[in-house]
This record gives sequence, structure tokens and C-alpha cells, in this order.
Amino acid sequence: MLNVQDTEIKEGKFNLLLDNFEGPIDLLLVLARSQKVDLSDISISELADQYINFINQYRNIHIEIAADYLVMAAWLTYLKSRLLLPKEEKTDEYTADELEEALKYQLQRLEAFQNISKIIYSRPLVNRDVFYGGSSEGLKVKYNINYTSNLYDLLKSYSQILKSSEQVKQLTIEYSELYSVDQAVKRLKGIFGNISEWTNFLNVIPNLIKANKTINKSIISSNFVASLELSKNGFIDLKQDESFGNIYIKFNQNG
Amino acid sequence: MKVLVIFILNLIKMDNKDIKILEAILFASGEPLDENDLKEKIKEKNNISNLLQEIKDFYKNRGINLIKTGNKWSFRTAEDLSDELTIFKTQKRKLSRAALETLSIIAYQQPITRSEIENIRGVQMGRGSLDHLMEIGWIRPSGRKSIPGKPTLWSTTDLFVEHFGLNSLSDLPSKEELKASGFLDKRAAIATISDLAKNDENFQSNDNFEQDDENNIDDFIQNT
Amino acid sequence: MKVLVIFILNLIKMDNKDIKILEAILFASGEPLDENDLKEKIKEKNNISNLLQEIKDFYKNRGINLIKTGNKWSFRTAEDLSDELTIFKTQKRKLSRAALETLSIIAYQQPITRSEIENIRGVQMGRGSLDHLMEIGWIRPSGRKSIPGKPTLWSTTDLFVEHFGLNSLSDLPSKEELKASGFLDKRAAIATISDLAKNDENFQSNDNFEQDDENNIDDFIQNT
Repeated sequence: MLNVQDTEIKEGKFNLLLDNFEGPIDLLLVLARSQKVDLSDISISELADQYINFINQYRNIHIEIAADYLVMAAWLTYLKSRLLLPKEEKTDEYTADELEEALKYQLQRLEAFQNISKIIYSRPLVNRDVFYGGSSEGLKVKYNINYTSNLYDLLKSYSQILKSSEQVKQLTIEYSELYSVDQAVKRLKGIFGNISEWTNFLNVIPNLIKANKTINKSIISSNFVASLELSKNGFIDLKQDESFGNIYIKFNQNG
Repeated sequence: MKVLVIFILNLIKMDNKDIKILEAILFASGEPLDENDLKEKIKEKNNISNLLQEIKDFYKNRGINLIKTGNKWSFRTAEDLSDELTIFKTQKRKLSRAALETLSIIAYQQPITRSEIENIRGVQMGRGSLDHLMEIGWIRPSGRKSIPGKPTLWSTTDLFVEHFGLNSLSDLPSKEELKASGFLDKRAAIATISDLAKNDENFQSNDNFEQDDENNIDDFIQNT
Repeated sequence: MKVLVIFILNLIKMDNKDIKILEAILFASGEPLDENDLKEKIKEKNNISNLLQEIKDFYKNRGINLIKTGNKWSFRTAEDLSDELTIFKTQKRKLSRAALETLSIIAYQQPITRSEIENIRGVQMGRGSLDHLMEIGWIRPSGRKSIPGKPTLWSTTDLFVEHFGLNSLSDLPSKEELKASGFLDKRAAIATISDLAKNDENFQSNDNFEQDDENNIDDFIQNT
């Protein structure tokens, strides 16, 4: 998988999902490998450019991007600017060289562990590559009962208890921002006097809230149900001239 | 003479992959296997009888012998050992869910009384639960609570700490750590009303989140 | 020449009863056995190491090998037969890359805290990594670090050593190289970037376990 990523990055294609990377350092490492030099000789400033480039391109395609990656981009920008500046007087802060060194160390260390994890996992693994066997047939066997419940079982069990007790505790029904039919009925009854003429349904309902489609849908549907209810009881008249046309509403004086 | 030596040396060196495969399969399966089934696993299928005979000879005087019963082959321990050899095997058993719950509550909240445990679990405890845990040696009575009735307080034992691979009781992960390690994950969370009412942007990013989780699980199952 | 033949024939004949007993027990147990427990079963107790080594050599090129992990011995199928024995494969779930990296970091750096692992990997740990590794039985909590928040330290288990066919933890591949390169240093946290980049809030909530733990107990007391 990594090889595929490598080539795609080299060709300047950025149609990769960040999901393929295990965090910003991992992404940096993949980018660094494309520089084809020993990690200790890597140009951090070039790497910073690559990374920032990558993130920018990525953002053009996918709007959402994990904060971790953005923080790293910001930090690299900062590091680059520090590297470009003339050597500063010694302050409490880390020098640009130290920061650069820290980044190199982190990259090399992660690479080392990534390699190691592959080596470890390629060792002969019980139940995958090698197997226990044998049979005790023919020997006298005495059995000891050994309870195999382990710490994992214990913690899982306790977590289950915590979860169920949490669920009970949190059984408070939160206030709903959705607009209920009851609310709509009450409100419509209150404004009957204003709708003595045929009025567009949409002008009767409360103002829709910008950028919240879910609440808006609830306002429209609850008011619609409410007006059906009120017309059934004879308080108002409803009309719609054609399918999907505007709905008009009028107070029924005789109701 | 020379021929015999070479023959014997070959036997010991044993370059024959088919023989190795047969040995390993017979060993790992743990039960008698049909000669025809064994044949499927090797290259020189027509040679199977000779190969099995060769293995049988090889183990003749060892602690393990290859035995043929009917048309099935199996390794078993040498017969002349059966009289004098008793081996102890451990029979593995898991604790019941109730016992495990009780144990985990005691572990985290000790010392604790029986009725406090029942309160947390929300059920009356069967008579044997505490006895059973005490029999295994994982809990012990540790004094009495100074409330009316003076009920027995229960605590875990050193054996408990040892069995569950802890250095000490304080090693038990806290609630926050359980959460961080994934134990408290609610896999199929039901969206609450307020979730639904949240604006669409949020809603979408929630969706993404769930998907990530699924990818993650897939990673575990898939052959990566 | 004659001497050699007799020597070889003796090897094959194998009159040593202790060896037969050891083979039979190891074969019948089906799981690793402690050298000290094996000793109990034989006559020449002081000779146990030699006997086991002899058996190990005898099976070196066979389909079954005698393997030592830690202080335990067991028969296993030979490593090079992995492809032929896939029929017995029970390790259904393969580990994700994240879990695998986490495991090797724990193996080499143990005992290590969650946030130290995150520091090396440069990313917050996904849910499921630690509890999944613990479910398999390869890692365990092993005490707490004496820094504010007392976070849990994680170590590998004996089962990890056994499953990966290691003699001991010091047997981990390339350990010396890693050490020489300084990658096994627990570098002061401030010297790596992820800490510089990490916002304080996150950092605190990660390590601030103790307080939550207390809340947790309070919750329960109120609950009961």
C-alpha cells in the first residue's frame, strides 16, 4: 500500500484519502521517503513545502480535514519561517535547529518502529504459522479446573456495568428544538385574526432558521399537520390549486 | 556398509517435505486421520503408504508413536508409558457472566457488602455466587460493615491480583482509561432527539465518524 | 565407520526412558510446559536441560519441533510448513497497521503509557487499539507511572513472547540497533514535535485520570 502512495505522490496526484495515513507524522514520513535520501539528510524545509502543498491540494477536494493535520501544517509553516530567518539570539524558546532536529528524530523513530512492526509480525506466529497439537489419548490424565477468565473479561464486564449504570443515569430527555404539532396548533389559533383572507401557508408559519434544515423541516411539517387538524375541526379552510402548488389557508369565520 | 550409513544419515537429515507435512498435520490435528485425506496434502500421493511406514519406523522407540487403526493414522504417546505416567491437564473454564460481574464490582469497589453488589447489578444474587468466587480463591470476607445487621464486607485476594496479571489492585484501569482504551464504546448508539435536531453540518460529520469506525473494524477483520 | 553406524543406530533406538517420558508429556499436554514441572516427571532431574536439548536436536529437521519460550517447552509444527498448514489457521482477524505499530512500540519500550505511544506515532490512538491487543492477550496494564495523573503503563504478556516464538523479551529482533540509534530513549516529551504542536487542553484531558476516577467512585456511592 505504501508503495502505491509513494508513486502517486511523486506524480503529483493528490487524490488520496488521508485515511490511508496514520496521522501527520506518518504522512510526513511517506512524503520524506519520496525525497530518496537518508532520513538524517532530509531537507526539512523542502519537506515542509511538500506537506503544506499536499494539505492544500487535499483541502481543495475534501473540505473536512482532521485538525491534527492542520496543526502540523501550521507548525511546519512556523518552522520554515524560523529556518529562513537569521540565527536568533538565544532565548527561552527552542532554536530552529533544535526543532528541525526533533522532527528528524521523530520521523526516524517512527520509521524504525514501522519497520520493526513488520519484522515482528512476519515471525512465525502461533495459530497462524505454527500450531500446537498432540493428544493425551493413552495417558492417564487428571484434570485441574483452570478458570481462564482474564483481565480483559473482567474489565469488559465492569465496563458493561458502568455503561448500563450510565444509561440509567442519563435517562433525561433533552429539550427538543424540533417544532411540535401542539406548538403549531397553539400558535395558529393565536393568529387566526390575521388570516381572514387566503394566505400562503409559508407566510403563516414561523420564520425558518437559517442553516438548520432539520428544524426547518420540523416547522413546516408540524404546521402542516396542525393546519390539517384545524381544518378537520372546522377552524380553518385549506386549498391547493394544483399538485405541488402553493397551499393557502384562511380562517373560517363560521367554524 | 557405506550404503546403510548414507541411508541412515538421510533418514536423520530428512529432506522429504512430504514427510514433514504428514508429521505436522497428524500432530496438529490431534485425532486420527484417514489415509486418503492425508494423501491430498502431499506431492507424492502414490507413495503415501511408504511415507507413513517410514514415519512409523522413525518413531518406533520414541515417546510418541505413529499408530494405524483401520484406515486412519494418528500419533499417540508410547504404550509402555501409560502405566507410570499421569499427566495433569488443566480444564479451561470461563466464569459465568454473573460471577464475572460480581467479581469486577468487588475488585473496583472493595470492601463491599452483598446487598451493595446486588444494588449495582440490579438483581438478587444467587446463593452460590460469592461462595464460588471464594472457593476459587479470588475473594475473601474482610470484616463487617458497621451498619445495622453488620453485613460481611468482601474484598479480593492476592491470588486474584496474581491470576489477572496485575502488580497490584491500583493497576486496574480507571473509568476514563477504560473509555480511552475502547472498553466503553457504544457500538450501535441510538441517536437522541437532540442529535437529530443538530444542524446538518454536524450531522454529516457524525456520519463520517461512524464510517471511519467501520473502516477501522474492517481493518481488523480484513487481511491487510 | 562401524563406530559411527552404531552411534547412529543408538540414537535412533533411544533407550533413554526419561527422554521418552518427556516426549510423551510434551506431546500430550498440547501447551507449553514449565521446565521445573517437567523435571518432576523424570529420574535424572539434574540432567533435564541436556535431555530437552537432545530432543530438540532430534526433531530439528522434522515436521514437529521442540521450542523453548521463556522457561517453557512445547512441541509445535515446523515454521517452514506455514503454507501447507493453513487448514489449521485460527487467527482469523489480522491486526490493523495501527494495532501492530502499537504492539511493537509496547514490546520495545515497555512499560509505556498511552500518551507516550501516541507521542511516537504522532497521532492520537484510535479507539480499539489497546483493548483489541488486550483481548488477544498480548498486552496488559502493569502499574502506573508516577507522574501527575498516574497513567496506566502497558507491557507485553508471556503469551506475546510465546506466540511470537521469542526466547524472552531480550530476544526481540534488532533491539540493540534500535537502542544504539537512540530510538528506545524515552526522550523528554518536550523534545518532540507532537507535544509542541499538541494543544494544552488535549494534553491535560489525556493525563488527567485520577480526578475522574474519584468522580467515578463518588458516582457509585451515590448510586448505591
